[in-house]
Amino acid sequence: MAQIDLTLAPAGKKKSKKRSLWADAWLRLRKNKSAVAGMIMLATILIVIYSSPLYLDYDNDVIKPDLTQTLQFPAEGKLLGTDELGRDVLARILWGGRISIGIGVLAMMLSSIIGCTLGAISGYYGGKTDGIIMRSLDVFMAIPSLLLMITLVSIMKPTITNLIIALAIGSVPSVSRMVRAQVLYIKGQEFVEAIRAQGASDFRIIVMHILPNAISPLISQFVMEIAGLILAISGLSFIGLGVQPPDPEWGAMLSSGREHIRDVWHVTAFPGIALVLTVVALTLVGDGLRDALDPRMKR
Amino acid sequence: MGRYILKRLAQMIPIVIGVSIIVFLLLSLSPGDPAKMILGLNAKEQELQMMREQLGLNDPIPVQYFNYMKKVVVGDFGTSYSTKQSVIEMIGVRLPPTLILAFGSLFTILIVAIPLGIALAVKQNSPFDNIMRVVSLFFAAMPGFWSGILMIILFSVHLGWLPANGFDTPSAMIMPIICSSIAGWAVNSRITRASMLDVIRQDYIRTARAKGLKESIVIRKHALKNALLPTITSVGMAVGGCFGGSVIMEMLFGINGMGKMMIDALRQKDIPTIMAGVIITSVIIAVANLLTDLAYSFVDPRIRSMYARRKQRKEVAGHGAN
Amino acid sequence: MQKKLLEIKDLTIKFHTDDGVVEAVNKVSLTVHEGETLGIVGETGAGKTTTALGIMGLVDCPPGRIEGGKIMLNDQDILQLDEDEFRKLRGKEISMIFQDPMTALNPVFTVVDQIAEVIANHQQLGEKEAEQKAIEMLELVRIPAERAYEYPHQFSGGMKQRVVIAIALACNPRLLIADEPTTALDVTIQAQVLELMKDLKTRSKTSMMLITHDLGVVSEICDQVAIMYAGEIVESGSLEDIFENPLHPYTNGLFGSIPDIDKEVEFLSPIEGLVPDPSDLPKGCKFHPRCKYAQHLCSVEEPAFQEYSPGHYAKCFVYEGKLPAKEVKKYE
Amino acid sequence: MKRTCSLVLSVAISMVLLISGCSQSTTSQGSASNGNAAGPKSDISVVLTKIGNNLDPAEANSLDTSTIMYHVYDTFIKFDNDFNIIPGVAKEWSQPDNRTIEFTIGEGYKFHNGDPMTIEDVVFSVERLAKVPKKAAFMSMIKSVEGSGNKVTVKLTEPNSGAIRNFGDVFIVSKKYLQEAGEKYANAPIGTGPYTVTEYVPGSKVVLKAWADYPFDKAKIETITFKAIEEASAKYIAVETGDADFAGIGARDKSRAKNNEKLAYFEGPSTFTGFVAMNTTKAPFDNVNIRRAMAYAYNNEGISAITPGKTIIDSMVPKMFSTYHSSPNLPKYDLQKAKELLEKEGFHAGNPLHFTAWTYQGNDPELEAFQAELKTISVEMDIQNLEFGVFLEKMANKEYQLLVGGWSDTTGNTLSSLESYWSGSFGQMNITFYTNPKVEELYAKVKAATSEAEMKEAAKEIQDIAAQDVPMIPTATKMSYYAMNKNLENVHIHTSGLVSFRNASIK
Repeated sequence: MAQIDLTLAPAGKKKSKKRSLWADAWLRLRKNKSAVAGMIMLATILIVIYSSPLYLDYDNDVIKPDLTQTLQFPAEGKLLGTDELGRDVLARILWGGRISIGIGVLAMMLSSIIGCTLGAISGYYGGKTDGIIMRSLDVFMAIPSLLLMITLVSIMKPTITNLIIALAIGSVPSVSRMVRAQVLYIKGQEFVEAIRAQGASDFRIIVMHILPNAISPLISQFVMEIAGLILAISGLSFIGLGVQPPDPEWGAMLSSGREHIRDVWHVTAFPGIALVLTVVALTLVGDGLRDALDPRMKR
Repeated sequence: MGRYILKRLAQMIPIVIGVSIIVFLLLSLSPGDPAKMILGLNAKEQELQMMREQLGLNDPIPVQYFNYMKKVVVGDFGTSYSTKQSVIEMIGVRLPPTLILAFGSLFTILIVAIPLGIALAVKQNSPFDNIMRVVSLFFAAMPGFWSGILMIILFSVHLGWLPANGFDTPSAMIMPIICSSIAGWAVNSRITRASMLDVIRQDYIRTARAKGLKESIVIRKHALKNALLPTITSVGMAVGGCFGGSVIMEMLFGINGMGKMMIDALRQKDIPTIMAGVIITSVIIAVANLLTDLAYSFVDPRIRSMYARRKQRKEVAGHGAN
Repeated sequence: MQKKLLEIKDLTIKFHTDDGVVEAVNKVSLTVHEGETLGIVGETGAGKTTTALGIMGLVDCPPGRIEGGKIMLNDQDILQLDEDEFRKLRGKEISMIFQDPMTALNPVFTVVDQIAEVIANHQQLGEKEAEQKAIEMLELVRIPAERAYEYPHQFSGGMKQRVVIAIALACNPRLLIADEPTTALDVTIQAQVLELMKDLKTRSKTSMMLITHDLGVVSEICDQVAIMYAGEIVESGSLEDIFENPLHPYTNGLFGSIPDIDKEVEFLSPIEGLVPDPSDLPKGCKFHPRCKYAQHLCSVEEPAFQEYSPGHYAKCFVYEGKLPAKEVKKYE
Repeated sequence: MKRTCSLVLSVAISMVLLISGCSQSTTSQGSASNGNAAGPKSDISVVLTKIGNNLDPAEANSLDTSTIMYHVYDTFIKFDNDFNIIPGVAKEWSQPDNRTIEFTIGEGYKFHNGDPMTIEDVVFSVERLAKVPKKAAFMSMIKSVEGSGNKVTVKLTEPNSGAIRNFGDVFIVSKKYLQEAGEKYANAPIGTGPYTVTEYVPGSKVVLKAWADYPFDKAKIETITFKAIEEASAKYIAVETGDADFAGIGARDKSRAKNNEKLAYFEGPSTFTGFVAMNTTKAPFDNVNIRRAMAYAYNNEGISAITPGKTIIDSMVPKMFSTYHSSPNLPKYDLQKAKELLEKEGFHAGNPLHFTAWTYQGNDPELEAFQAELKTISVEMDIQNLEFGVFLEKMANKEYQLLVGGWSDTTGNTLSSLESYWSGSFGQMNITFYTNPKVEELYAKVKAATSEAEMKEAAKEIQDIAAQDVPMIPTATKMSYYAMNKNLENVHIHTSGLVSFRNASIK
């Protein structure tokens, strides 16, 4: 492909003059078939899940047990069957998705805010500041993130807020490191020198010039990290430290169904499928974004 | 290189101390009275007082921490509150299964993911490549415990080939190791494939081809060594993942390992056990990271010489900051 | 007349990409005689490198494909060879020096290894002997033997390029393709490297194909020159022919865009417009959108590659007599 | 494995039970039936839920450890399947007055190291418990223990009709060996039983071997390997695939085990008692009407149906005990009545009752079902999942409002069942901190009772009062299910939950 790039180079240059980075990325993303598939999957999942309050009533459809209808196989009316309390598995999957994805996204947002701040400060100022921040993060990195999350959740109470905090803390070190590496790279570029020469403040340089440039290649990482966090939540739920009942959450549903898997497979199978599809969709979109936004890191 | 290793080992000390401070602080500040844990609820206030005194729980937290670390330094991790056993003995029993599980997974990741990634890169865009890419996408998305449940149903219940529980025989080890490495296979074969494709497009591969080398030599000798670098990083990171993931695998397969011990200890606020578990895990991970870096420098001479010149570089960096 | 070493006839290379078919090389014909140096000149993207890779049999496939033509090396069409036979030519009969020395060497092997490899590959030598020879090669390119066991990242750009040259010349190839060997180097080092190449070439009587966009380099080393534009040869001839009497408007444009200290010119006159998108080449003469002399005919029909004077060819309607014989001004 | 063990113990056991969804205590169905011989095999593998980290029977914190130790040690006395006392090392026992128990110790017992068992060892086996915090409640009953000849005389601190049952849980240890071994004892125990411990991997495995020099009838099974599996379904899979020869299994696998020709199957009731406990010292459950409203709102029938094998109960005293009494006072599921009671106390849709329920296990579908039930009468119940240690501590500190749990009785001691309402057992059995002077009086009566009828009468009255005041709502007990290799014979499954392979053999 090297020679193609060579041949195309002038044409490419021409294009990039005409369009912004984002428009360009969007074009590249649209051309990527698997990314498009991922976007369609993700959009479908999100629309179906987030519109669920329109046709589902939390109290009646999601958490209300019907003890006469426990562990029913999929049938008309209950498309994916019922769980051990006779609740509609489909309704719980839809509502549970809001929780699984919601926690994943919020935790990622929190950790990217913290991670960007730490990473940017660390990368921009370097020296002792960098040393202190990085060594402290090393401490958190030294504990496997799942173990760290388990420890945090079991010390705090497993409320949704605490879950988000624990997941965010678990992923801050790796996010900060990624941001720091990007900031270091961009800091070394000439335009930053140029801006500094114009007398811009450090804060302005970081916020207005470095971070926007640093973030675009990281966006795909963030998207993939959400997938990882959703898996982590399900893992926590599996050992009983995740989302607490009666709220449905995919991992918790899946693990509560495993007792019955020899008799009723659907209680475990369907939440698992929902989880896998969501993670696959996020991965595809993340992959596509990486290729689209960051040709430099393109593999 | 020897000096570098020593330096890295020395750098581990503050990290481990940091880990111990954080966990100790978290545990000390969270609710729950260890004296009650030990004596049971029918203990009298006087007995509780005595026990608190004995455990040093009445001391300020920094003093408690210092006293604890004093013992740890000489290898005494204390006695578990809940099992009354010496923590180091408990870990002695539980560490081997976890190590076998974690490093067994790591090993299978290496022997599966790297050859698979290379094969996929060489046969880029073939039906084999396309199918495997989709399959690996789904494998990477499956929570380990879910695939574990499915495997138990298939291999233990329906086929009766493998035991569904335990970790004491080689056949019992198969499923836990595979389950905790499936995602790793998928992720790392993708990384190997991607970096292989990246490397194959590099100029030096063209140089190697221009030398008239056989394609197999070009791939094995010139491409692979370079392509392994991202894989080494990712596999290195997977060490932590394998340790974390072993918690869930141990719960699912009923393995008497560190992860299960930690969960039990956390549920019962068994501070000595939790502390020892976290400290030992972090040391193992730090050592694994060091080994990863050494493997990296073994493969990449640029990194190797960077270590040699590290001090010099640091000075330069210091100037830059001023 | 010298013996023809390499003769390319109507070589066509296309890339089939998602964005469409890219005609990178279109019916290119070239001849390199023994002991002679041919310079191929053109802007970036003209298809020079692709032509070279075509000769080396290293066009990435997919997406690239050689769709037609012949490449005769010593009267043997090497495109007909199977991969294994072709492989044996590479590095031994034909060698190539790549554009960017920074990336052309494998970062994880010592330089001596990388030279010895090609020697061991083509000559039945043991490891030790190959290494010995490699060190000799290094000394030949003026790198001290004690640096042989260092890694590429410990070398400067110029030294790396010398290593690449050593690799290319290690097996005394009949034909050396040098793809912009000095572009990536500092100007002072450029001269050293060129000098070295010239020197080695005369010593080993190797023929050379020098790809460059630098007319100065061409004038220094080349015997024959071919001008490439948008995948085609638009003009070819001896160094003298091209430099003294350029025919094609594009060639003229090229000369117009370099400063000449002998003349006082107030402004350089670069060629207007941009190199066309190779996936969407213009019809007729590929150069017509940028050509000052273009007429309607130029956008409809493709001119033929015609001999103007012995050995001096050009591809322009002006010389076919199909256009009103408007004189193409030299060095405008 | 007594009922009077601290709550930590009881709840710890039931936690295992609930988490694994498996049964531990069971009945006395006796031994396996016949099947065709599959060649001589005298090694078996037995699946338990947990293997402890400590093999000292006094420290042992689970029934599973007791099952293992049952083969290594002997106890003072044992129980038959109806909780009647039968001889252990004590061949005879008597109570000359209501503060004295006299045991006559049998002869010929030897420890595994060859030392003969002496009366000193027997006395020491009781005395050493003074140092064991878990035995504090038991030791508080005992004033002194003396041995002379083949008699051990125990003096009680106060009259206590149930005290003797606690000796079913006193294992005979070698004084000399224990003092020599010190801390190591916990991992290398020596007893007078027919099996010796040959391998012990804390937390996962114990291997017992038949002791060649056992002075009485030697065991037929050569080695017994106990291994731990927590997951109920995995236990059954282990037996089904032949990895193990015996396991307690979950209700879900009941019919599979029944229909499997290679397996023998047993089921029977257990002493497990599930409950909803309400803190009577804290609002809103200091109000009896609210407690009764909760009892009315608890759809015991429906909720118990969620977990197969559960049967509803109506008293904290297990049905198999002679003192069991079904009180008419206990509220039966009636949402209307619950609503009325709540409205009487000023709680309605406009001012909903709001409180927190505690559990220490992951997902508890039964609690969720109760939560949903309450929602229909506008009661907001939050569920909080607490770490076990915190759970216990908050409970002991009376910081909770409502919790769900369960315990198993293993010694057939009526007293401990009734302790749930007695002030002397605050924070142990009486986790609701309920007091009622009348109950105190009646409890003392039961304790000092000399005749069965006297005891029954008082116990009945307590249960009637308790059903009226409902500090605890008795919810359900569960069946125990076992699957085993059909060639395994004469396994004794005690009601106490102990499983004995002492007489077992392979056909």
